[in-house]
Amino acid sequence: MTSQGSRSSETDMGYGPGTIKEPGFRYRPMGRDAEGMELYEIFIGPQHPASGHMRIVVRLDGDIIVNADPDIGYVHRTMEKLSETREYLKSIPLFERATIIDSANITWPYVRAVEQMLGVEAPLRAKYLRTLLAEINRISSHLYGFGLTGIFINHSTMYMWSFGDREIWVQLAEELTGARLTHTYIIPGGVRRDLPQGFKEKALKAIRYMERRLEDYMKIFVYNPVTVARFREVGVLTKNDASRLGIVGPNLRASGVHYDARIAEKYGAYPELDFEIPVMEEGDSLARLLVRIEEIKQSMRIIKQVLDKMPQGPFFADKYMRLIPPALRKHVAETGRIKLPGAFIRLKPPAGEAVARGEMGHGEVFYHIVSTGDTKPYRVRIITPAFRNVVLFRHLTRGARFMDLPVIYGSIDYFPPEGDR
Amino acid sequence: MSIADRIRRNPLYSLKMHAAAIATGLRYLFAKPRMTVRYPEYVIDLGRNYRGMIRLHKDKCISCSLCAQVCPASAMKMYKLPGEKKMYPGINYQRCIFCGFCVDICPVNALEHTPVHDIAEEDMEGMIYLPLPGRFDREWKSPAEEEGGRKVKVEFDEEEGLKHEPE
Amino acid sequence: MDCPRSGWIFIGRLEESARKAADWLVNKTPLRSVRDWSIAFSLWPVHFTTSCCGAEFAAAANPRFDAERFGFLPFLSPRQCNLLMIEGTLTKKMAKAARIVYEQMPDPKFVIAMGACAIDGGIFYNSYNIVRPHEIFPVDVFIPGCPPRPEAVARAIVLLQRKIREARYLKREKKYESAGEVGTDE
Amino acid sequence: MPQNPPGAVRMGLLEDLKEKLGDIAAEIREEKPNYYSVRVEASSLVEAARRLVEMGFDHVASVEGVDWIKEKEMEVSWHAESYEPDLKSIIIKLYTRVPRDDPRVPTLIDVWPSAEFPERETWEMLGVVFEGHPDLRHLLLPSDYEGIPPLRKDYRIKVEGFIVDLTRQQKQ
Repeated sequence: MTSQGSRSSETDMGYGPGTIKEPGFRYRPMGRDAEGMELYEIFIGPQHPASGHMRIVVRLDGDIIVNADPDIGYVHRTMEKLSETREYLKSIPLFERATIIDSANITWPYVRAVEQMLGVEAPLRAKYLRTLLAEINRISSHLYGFGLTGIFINHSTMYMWSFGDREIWVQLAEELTGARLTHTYIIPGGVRRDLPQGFKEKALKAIRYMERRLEDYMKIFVYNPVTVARFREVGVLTKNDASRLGIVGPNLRASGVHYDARIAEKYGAYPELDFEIPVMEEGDSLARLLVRIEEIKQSMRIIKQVLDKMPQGPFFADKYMRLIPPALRKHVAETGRIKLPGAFIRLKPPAGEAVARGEMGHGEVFYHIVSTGDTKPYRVRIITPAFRNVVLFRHLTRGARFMDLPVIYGSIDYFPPEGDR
Repeated sequence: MSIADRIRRNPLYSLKMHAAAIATGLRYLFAKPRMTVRYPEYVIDLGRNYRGMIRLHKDKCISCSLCAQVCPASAMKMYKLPGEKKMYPGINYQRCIFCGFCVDICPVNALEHTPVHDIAEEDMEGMIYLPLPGRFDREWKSPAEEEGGRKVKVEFDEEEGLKHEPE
Repeated sequence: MDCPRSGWIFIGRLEESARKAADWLVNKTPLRSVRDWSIAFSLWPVHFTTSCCGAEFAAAANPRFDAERFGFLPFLSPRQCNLLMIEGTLTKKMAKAARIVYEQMPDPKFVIAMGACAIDGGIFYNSYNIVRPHEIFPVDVFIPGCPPRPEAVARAIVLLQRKIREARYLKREKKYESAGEVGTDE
Repeated sequence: MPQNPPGAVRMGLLEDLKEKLGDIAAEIREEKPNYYSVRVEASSLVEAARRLVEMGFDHVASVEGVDWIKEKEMEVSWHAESYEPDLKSIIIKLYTRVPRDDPRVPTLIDVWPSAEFPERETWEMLGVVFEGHPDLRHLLLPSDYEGIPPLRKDYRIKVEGFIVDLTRQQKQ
């Protein structure tokens, strides 16, 4: 077997039309293993229905995967570097683009870290509103994952259903924030908009609809014997491995580890709410699906509680509200939409550092911000759940059948733009 | 024993679950209308809260340049045009990310969102909106609506999820 | 046409003249309009997601917006597709793949650049790892927004259909025809 | 399914850390509530990491570098966390500072397997060489990338101003 370093430089392609020399370059013999079996190397992606925006270099012995090497970076947009050239507020839309399907959850820990450094705390109502949007996002993120899992194993019904039902949650988020996916809703000091009129009724209708639909999902997809045959005991991740590899999110909880950053960090309105962290012991692909289904149910439970308990009061910190001229303050009260004070462009946290974690739909996101007392951060480190889970491609596929690769990919819910940042 | 194990071990139970999956699919095959919006004929009414294309009220603008400073994508810039004393913001939709910070930071509400977001262009140059009359300060209208599309309102429904009712 | 006398296209080598005859026939108005009509309603995009706008692209294909009404069906192999959607940021690494996908597609082929990142970099305008798609292949329709709404994707399809029906796609810019010289590295 | 266990937080962790790591650590601090930092010399990183694993911090959330260009130093840090019920809200930053011209630290992937990809990324983005890492090749950037590692502070990217003067352009 050639060394991996030389392999990648050999097969790298230029831009011009004459560069595709070998028509069969995606499928070529690699040599023989110890027993004389031929090994093959297959490049899956980045243009492949079951690869997403990444490439997986798979080495095959017959039908069995010897090694799968995730080749990521196809969506690397250099967020960490760009955030060093932008003010603190401007980095919120930037980081949001890592996971636009889950944008509230990925920016919330960043905002919490900045708030920690600035010494601001969001008012209680803002915390509830953040929780509300975060849970709506979590549901739509899980449904997105379901749809992709469905299409990976050619179950188009699941794709159509979950993407159709995801629209309901996207629509809810749109009514709350004014944008379908990139909400930029959570800002230091609070949120940008108050709860609109009649939101509760809409949300309750959506929850009742979704509860009924989840039963149908179970029948047509999750407990469909075809799915069970393909997902059960495929890609088993043991509890010990999950912990040592630092796996996060539903993938971790499907392996029997009871860990959720919402509980560990106690942020937002979560300490006041009653919900469960679904945990399963099997650790296989089916368990990962079931944990997600259960999380959707728990998220709906949280949304109900948040809407019931929603406290009255301001949705933006008093410290910044005072900087807004009185005429605009009246405007904010009337429209329920925030007016940012001009000083917001140059937020200046004191020198120091802060860390924050948050639970996204895909798992735990980690931020580390280093400030030198400037208006721009000196260094922002983001570790997204997808980046932490990317090791699973190597770990879970070894020894699996080639046909199981889409199943494993789908079940770990890897989202390449998030992994590459 | 979990349901998945039962499906694997008990062929009769597996058959039952197969039948349940097919029955569920069939039920929706004949179910009443879906949530589709037939787009160019029907346009979703995005409402005033939507963060769509941005328009400028030039008479209100005080040229404070806060909107250009807060823009994360450097899409909004202050343009000094020949023959004008003050600078006015202009927007570059090649870059605009519709975060709405410029609208939220404007101290005199000179910028506002319009509920139009279904824009596509054939050339790039047409996407830079300078603060000229009829450009950045124009009243936006959805192109589908201009071509005669009817507006529909989105409603949540327990049975169908989303309903789109023509106004 | 490199025939010495343009009126005599049926004379010469049989293959050559057959090709020219076919070209001549196909480009005559009645047949061309039938061809353009059929192209316009069979725009098949490649299953190739460059970045996060793919989420809205997928939403455009979902039951609510149902882009299949336009004959717009994401398909797996570039050899059978005629539309390349650049869904969001095109990084340097991905640009190579995009270029290869584009070359594998049969003519006539179209490109839609979706999202601000695919036009001028969007929020990543000063990133060191992005490529602007219009620098490496001719882009027919641009969709602003980050991400654009699924309706905007439908709008782009309608615009592209119109462009095809009016046969405006035949006049390609010369700079992209000699594709071998086009690179993305500065 | 188990209910959420009560949010028990380990008390007196600073003392525990000092007892366990006091002989090799240069500095142990509580930066923020539940956030501790342990500074060691590059040579004793592996030992410190081993002792942290014994305490229950069995994986890392992040490996990163900060380029302190003025001090001519590169800070390389590992943020360890744990899934143990009483340690789960705690993050420990194990870090060291090495010269910026030739940043070399031992790899910790034998102790923390989860550090593999982040260490590879840190090598790529900041040019920190993790000695003993088996797989230091490009991860996110194109495999033929050459030049200054992009996250170093001397790698500059352009920033645009926000004023466009069209009057002057026309005169020219």
